[in-house]
Amino acid sequence: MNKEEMQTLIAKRVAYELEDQSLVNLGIGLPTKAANYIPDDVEVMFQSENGFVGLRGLKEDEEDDGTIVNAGGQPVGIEQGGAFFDSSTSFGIIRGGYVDCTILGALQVDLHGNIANYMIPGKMVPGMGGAMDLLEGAKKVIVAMQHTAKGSPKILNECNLPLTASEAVDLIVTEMGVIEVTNQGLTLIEYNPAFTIDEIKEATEAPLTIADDVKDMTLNI
Amino acid sequence: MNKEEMQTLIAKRVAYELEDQSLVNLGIGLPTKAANYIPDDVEVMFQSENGFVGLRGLKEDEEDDGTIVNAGGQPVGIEQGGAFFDSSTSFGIIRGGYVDCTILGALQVDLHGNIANYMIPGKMVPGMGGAMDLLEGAKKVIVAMQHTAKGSPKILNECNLPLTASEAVDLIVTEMGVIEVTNQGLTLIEYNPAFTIDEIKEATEAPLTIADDVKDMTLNI
Amino acid sequence: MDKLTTIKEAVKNIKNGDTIMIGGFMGNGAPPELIDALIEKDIRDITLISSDTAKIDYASGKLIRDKRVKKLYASHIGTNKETGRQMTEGELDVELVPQGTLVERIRAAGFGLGGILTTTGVGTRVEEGKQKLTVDGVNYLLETPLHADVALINAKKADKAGNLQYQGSMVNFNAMMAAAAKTTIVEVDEVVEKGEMDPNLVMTPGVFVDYVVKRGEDNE
Amino acid sequence: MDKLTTIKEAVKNIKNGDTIMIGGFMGNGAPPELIDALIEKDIRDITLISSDTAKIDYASGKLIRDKRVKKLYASHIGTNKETGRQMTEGELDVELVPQGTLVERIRAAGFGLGGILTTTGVGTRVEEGKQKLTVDGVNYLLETPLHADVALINAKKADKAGNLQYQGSMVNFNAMMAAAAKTTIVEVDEVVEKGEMDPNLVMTPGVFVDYVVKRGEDNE
Repeated sequence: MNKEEMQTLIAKRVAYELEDQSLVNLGIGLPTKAANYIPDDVEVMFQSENGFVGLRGLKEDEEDDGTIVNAGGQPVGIEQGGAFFDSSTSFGIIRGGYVDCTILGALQVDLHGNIANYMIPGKMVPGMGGAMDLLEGAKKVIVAMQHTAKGSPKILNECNLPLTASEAVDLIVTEMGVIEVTNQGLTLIEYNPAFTIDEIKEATEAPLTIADDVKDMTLNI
Repeated sequence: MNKEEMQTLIAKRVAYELEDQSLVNLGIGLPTKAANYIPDDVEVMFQSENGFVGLRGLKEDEEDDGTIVNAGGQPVGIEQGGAFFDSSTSFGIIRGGYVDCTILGALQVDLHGNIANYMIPGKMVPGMGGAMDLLEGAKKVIVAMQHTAKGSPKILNECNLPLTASEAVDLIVTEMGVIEVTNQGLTLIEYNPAFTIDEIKEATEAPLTIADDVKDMTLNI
Repeated sequence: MDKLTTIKEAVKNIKNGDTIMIGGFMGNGAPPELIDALIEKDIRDITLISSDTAKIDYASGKLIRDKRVKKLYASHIGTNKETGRQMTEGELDVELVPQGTLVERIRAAGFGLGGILTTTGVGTRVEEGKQKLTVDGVNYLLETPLHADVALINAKKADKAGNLQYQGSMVNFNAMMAAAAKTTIVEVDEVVEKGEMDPNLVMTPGVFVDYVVKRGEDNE
Repeated sequence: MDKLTTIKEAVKNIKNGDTIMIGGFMGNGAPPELIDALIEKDIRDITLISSDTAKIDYASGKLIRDKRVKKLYASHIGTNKETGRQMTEGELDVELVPQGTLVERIRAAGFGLGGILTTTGVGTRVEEGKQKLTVDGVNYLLETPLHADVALINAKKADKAGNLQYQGSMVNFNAMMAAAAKTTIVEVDEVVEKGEMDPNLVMTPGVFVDYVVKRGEDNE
């Protein structure tokens, strides 16, 4: 798989996690792509943490008038039934537990569900934006990322980059499989048959329990 | 003076304290009457803590449609340039220091500027409403009240009723005079010549310093 | 999702012992038909969170009159003598909360905060039993969130997604209560389709609202 | 009181070393002419409070580009490489604040709270130097108010009393910053007389606003 194929696979599998009638916040980058693969019978409202619910892409013939941007600063539109509000209400929605699911990328995730995704000290410090709030407030946190970075595992025993949140992640979706974060550690519940279980374990620093009923992740998408 | 004359005198003198272009919150009862005596060259905006600025009385030909009430639950109107908002914004305005002056009644005031006006244990417990917030947040706190209750002083060495706020009062206006609350105690800065200084001292439990330049309070109104 | 329903359906899960927030200020902006529905449904042992208890036959005052409330959080009870009587005679447990603190505690619950620091109430009975903190030399009370099972609120207009607009001084506590309860039911004068309310002019977003009921309908 | 004035008059008391809040999110809803006025007036040593620093030639990014900022509070700086460079090379002191915490700290300043408790940042570098509290078994950080000398904000429309309406996602931080500064200046597209804005549809009440300036005017 090339990078684009991996990202598409991850986006498709993550989209399958979204529940009908739920409020969802997608991080910028890979997570945003999930919006393209939501099943037809599932109706999801997207929140944009800069201040609205009802986020949608611009229609083909729609002009950007500069008044609506998403959390990445890109021009977007608003669905019927959506609403604009200020940042205090927006993070009230997030911290108050009204976001059913957030999907975020990560630099590292570990066996405790800790996540690091906002800085590499001395090198890259974009800042946390709304990620720390989403990780604390969203009911379900899904990490969508490639399994390794330049061949090195990103799923670790212990994150060594500064944490964005501790014990926050519920599910990890990569091109290799789907991993549940439990109190007992990480459990592989689905895997991509393009890889062997041993290859997946090899690419994962943290110990990985293989679910008894581990499934083929590509069947669900 | 009968009760009505006293209240009119107090309301008139208190109205004289209101500054041009200021935001003012009037407590229910006697303080509300001050609105009738504001000099023509002074423009004041009134806040109603239940959720708007621009409080005004209903005009003679104006019908009450049930949508606007003041903090006493009575039908009122809104001025041009006023705005409605929710209770959180309303008390944000109050606690954030945007109310220039509040005028409140009191059961007791003492030499430290402590005030008791929300309950008589076992007897009358109306509750504090927004008074505690106003006493903490308003830039200037004026107590408007009759000097005594059934002949007993209300301006005391130490309040013995439960406090609404401590060290909060800046000025006390009664039918007998105008008293400043300072770090050194209470100073009579104006008095009503219908009373002698001795009569006023007699009606006041707390020690009263008489300002060197004490004035006739009725000249200002 | 179409949130418009009947009152009967909206209140079906409310039960004895629930903590219930009711919007309004002296009854202005309270939801009259939802309050009547509580009485008809014979809900008892309510913990009521409300600005005040209005008057004896009006708004949340009716619940006091009919002795449905066992515990009350309010900022003012002086307009309803029955509330005072029940409190004095030990029939009703009342916690008086400064009005600004009340709305912040409701907001803290809705917006996921652990509490707020305020000077309001310092040096008064309000500080009893509360944690005190000094920050930069100023003394504060830590005021903690007030959550509810159900919020019964009032608005002028809703769309079917639950987005709300209020009128006049009727917004008061309604906006923050919408966020603070597990289930929020709003009673409105007017309901429009999704897309018929300008998203710029929504005052409470529909994400906070579970059920919309229309006032004056046959709500059976 | 007529709050409509020129930019020159509105910014006349802003001085070097001031703490300045600037509304907007990635520049969306930032006040472009007020930012340019800061640069023209050569205001330096600014403590800037803003969601982000946009891009290098855009919105608050211009102030970074021209090295007018000595201290920055922001939630995200990744879109402006110059901010990262200045921080890494020790030219600029940056405090990264989670976005929800940032707006709550601004609101706390405007609304007179001593701080708020949040779980956001617990177990991360954000907790360094902050007071930690445990309430009912949950660990919180105490986040304190962020005050400012001046807030430069953006709105769609104002009346002459300073009441504001916003459009689209441009409200973001503007609404709370309006309350949190000693002086609030708003740049708008449209100004109407008092009485021409529906008081039910005001999004920020004029009591928070000191000066209104109209975009695209000859503002000398």
